[in-house]
Amino acid sequence: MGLKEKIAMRAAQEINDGDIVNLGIGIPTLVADYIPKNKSVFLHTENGLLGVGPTPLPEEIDPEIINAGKLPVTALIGASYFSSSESFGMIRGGHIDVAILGALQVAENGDIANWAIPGENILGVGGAMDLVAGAKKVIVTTQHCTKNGEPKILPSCNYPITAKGVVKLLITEYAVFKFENNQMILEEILDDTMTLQQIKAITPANYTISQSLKMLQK
Amino acid sequence: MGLKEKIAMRAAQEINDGDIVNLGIGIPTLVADYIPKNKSVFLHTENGLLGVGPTPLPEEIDPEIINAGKLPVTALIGASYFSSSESFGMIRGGHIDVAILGALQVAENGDIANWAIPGENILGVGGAMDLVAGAKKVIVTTQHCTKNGEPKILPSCNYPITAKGVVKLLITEYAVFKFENNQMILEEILDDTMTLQQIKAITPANYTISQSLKMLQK
Amino acid sequence: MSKVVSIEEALTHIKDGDTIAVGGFGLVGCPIKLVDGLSERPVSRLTIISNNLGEPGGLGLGKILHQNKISKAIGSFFTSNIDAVKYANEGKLEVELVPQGTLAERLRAGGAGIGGFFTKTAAGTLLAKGKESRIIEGEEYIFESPLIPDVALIKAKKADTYGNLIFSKTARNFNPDMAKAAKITIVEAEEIVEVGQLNPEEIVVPHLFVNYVVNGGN
Amino acid sequence: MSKVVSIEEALTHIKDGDTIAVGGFGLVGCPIKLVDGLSERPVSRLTIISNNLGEPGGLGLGKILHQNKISKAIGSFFTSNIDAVKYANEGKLEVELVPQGTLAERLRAGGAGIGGFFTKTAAGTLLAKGKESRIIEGEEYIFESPLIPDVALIKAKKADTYGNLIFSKTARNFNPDMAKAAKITIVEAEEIVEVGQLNPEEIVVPHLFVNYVVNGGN
Repeated sequence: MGLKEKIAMRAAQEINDGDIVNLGIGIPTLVADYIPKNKSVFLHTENGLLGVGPTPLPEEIDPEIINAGKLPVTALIGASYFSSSESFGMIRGGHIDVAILGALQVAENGDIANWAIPGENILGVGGAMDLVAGAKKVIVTTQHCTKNGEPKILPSCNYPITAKGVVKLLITEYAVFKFENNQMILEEILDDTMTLQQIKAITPANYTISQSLKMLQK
Repeated sequence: MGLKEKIAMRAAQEINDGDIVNLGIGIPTLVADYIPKNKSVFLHTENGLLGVGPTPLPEEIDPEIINAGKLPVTALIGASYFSSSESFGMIRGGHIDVAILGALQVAENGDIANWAIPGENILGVGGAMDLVAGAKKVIVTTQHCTKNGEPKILPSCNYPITAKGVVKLLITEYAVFKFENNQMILEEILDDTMTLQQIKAITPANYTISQSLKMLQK
Repeated sequence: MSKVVSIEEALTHIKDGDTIAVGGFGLVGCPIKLVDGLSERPVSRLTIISNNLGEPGGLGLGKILHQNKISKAIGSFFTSNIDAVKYANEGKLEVELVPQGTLAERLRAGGAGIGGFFTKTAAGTLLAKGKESRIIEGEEYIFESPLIPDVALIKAKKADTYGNLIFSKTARNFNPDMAKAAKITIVEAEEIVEVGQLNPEEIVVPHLFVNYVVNGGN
Repeated sequence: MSKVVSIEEALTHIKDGDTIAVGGFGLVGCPIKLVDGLSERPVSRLTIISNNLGEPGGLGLGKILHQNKISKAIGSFFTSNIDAVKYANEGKLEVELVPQGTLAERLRAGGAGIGGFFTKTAAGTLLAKGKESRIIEGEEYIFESPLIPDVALIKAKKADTYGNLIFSKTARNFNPDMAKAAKITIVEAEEIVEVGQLNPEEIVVPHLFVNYVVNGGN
């Protein structure tokens, strides 16, 4: 299993029976594959479908059923279609239980930056700001550091933020952090080759360590 | 023909081919009977139906098709049903061409009072305020005076108003008044037994007389 | 995962002092069996959000009113039930009168996560008293707040076991807006069908807005 | 009274400097034939309201962009078309970036006569710059204004000759909101049917929002 799949698998554990879930592009998309089959989970895509099913076989693609990443998907039994204002009414109105999305940066106060890079012309935001402001629980799935090894989990974001203080859970290939009562808390270590010191070294954000810290069983 | 039918017949002449029309309770309801058959006119009722048809025969009543007066109606071919927020979105958003409704009082500045009586507990407003604020053209149909002979067309309303300055046309059994550029203008006399002086005597509002004043042909 | 429960079980979610939205325009689209069930529950000090407060003779919500379970009513037209008028005049019922379209839009705002909105409806009238006013594009608007009921009692034509809903004709009215606005939505369906029986394009209220479905029969 | 016209005739209603809303999420639900028709019209200085601005290779609105007919774009995600990025970076295209849900809601407000609304989306971010902010129930909201395009170009699955519309799957997206918001709405329907062929309960956009219908075929 790759790092991304590992993160997605851990994120899937956060989903409860009956949840309405919106999955972003990238790692979050992979989460769908790891939702236990005994749970009824309903995937929402903000372009107007509740009840997203798996990717179709090439010969079964319906060009008018796409997800927010503009990729072909399917609609499960019990699904419904609706307009953009209806769809974002669901999001803004707190009817989405869990939104899982990626991030460029996450700050210790729960700020998230995932839409713009300083110095570049800002030309795309999509539904990210609506989702993080509206979903009941925002989970960020991301690799712990950038491709160049730079930290992404910071005391404060230096990229333009998507919303203030909305992240509830942050899942990387190494660790799970919870955000609660204005505190960032290390809850789990997901990589048994990593020590607390090693995680601290790549995580400039200030966080406490949970008294019930979980370590991956070898 | 009764006075009410006469007023309704005159009001029907204001309706153009293709118009979306909302008819209030009382005289406005009668207007439907006088719309020329060669015009395509679509009646909207704010409880959620576009394409209101005639009153059904007793044996053809569908209890789930009613108008804003809670009376049974029918739905014509091409009709559609929608929720209250959709229906009032149509009204508020200016998608209703003509709203015809009754009034307790109309003022020379186009104010209308048609929902509350001073000194009585105010317990009903319905869709009146939405309609007069949102429809493109507000036409008031009313008897010229109250049952007790008191004037209803006044310099200013002393009943609580429904909206400020929204009336475009006022049709009574005696006359038609237009409201334009902050002026109230007598446009037509609908009763050939009435002189200008007699109309003035029962109309305390200040109005000018149109240079093209129309009199009913005997 | 079926949301179908008994009327009794569904109504245990209503507590003393709750704000309950009840669908319907008059009795059309009113969930009569849920209202009847409510009359058998030992709850008090309810605030009811409903266009009307039952009809004369104790029909619909009139029954609950007679039991002195309602302390406040938010709606647009209470004059059609003389009992409601009597209770209000005797000071036994607090009334918040809201224009019908503003009522629908405040519910819609509650469901869609809108913090408040500006409408021309009621500007300059008694119903604007105490409300913020603002000139937008040269016209006067007033500020209105969202309504978020604790519970909504909804009438639907058909529900599937997930809680997807369709409605019948003008019995749709306030039901979709209330279903979306409330924290807990209980649906009285004339017919309960299997998931997959409703066309995904025709579902008016997707299941994520619905918590419980009861069988109301015809 | 049929609203069916040719593409050429419908597009004569677009004038230099107009604001044009164009349906679709990517190319799904985009009225490609109307957009192609627009590329043959001698119009300039258009403001386009659309989630995206075409796709790479000059598809959809990309064609109009290449003709230098677009001076401003209002939408949520332009990064998917590198040509749009290039034009913006070269200063040939003014961009107003709006979160996807706020875009949908601003259109919905335009259609429903709402003077403006408060949303949590984008509060505290770069996209809130210059916008009124307000604390409601302890959370920060920002004020957003309605969008009222001069013309909307809409894609529907079926239209009847009155202009009642239904849509197909996730091709619905922004189309209903834009149809309701615009002063003039032009619909490209895959199929045009006789009045009465669409079920009154299933009509998504009632005909009062539609001005012209053109046959787009499949």
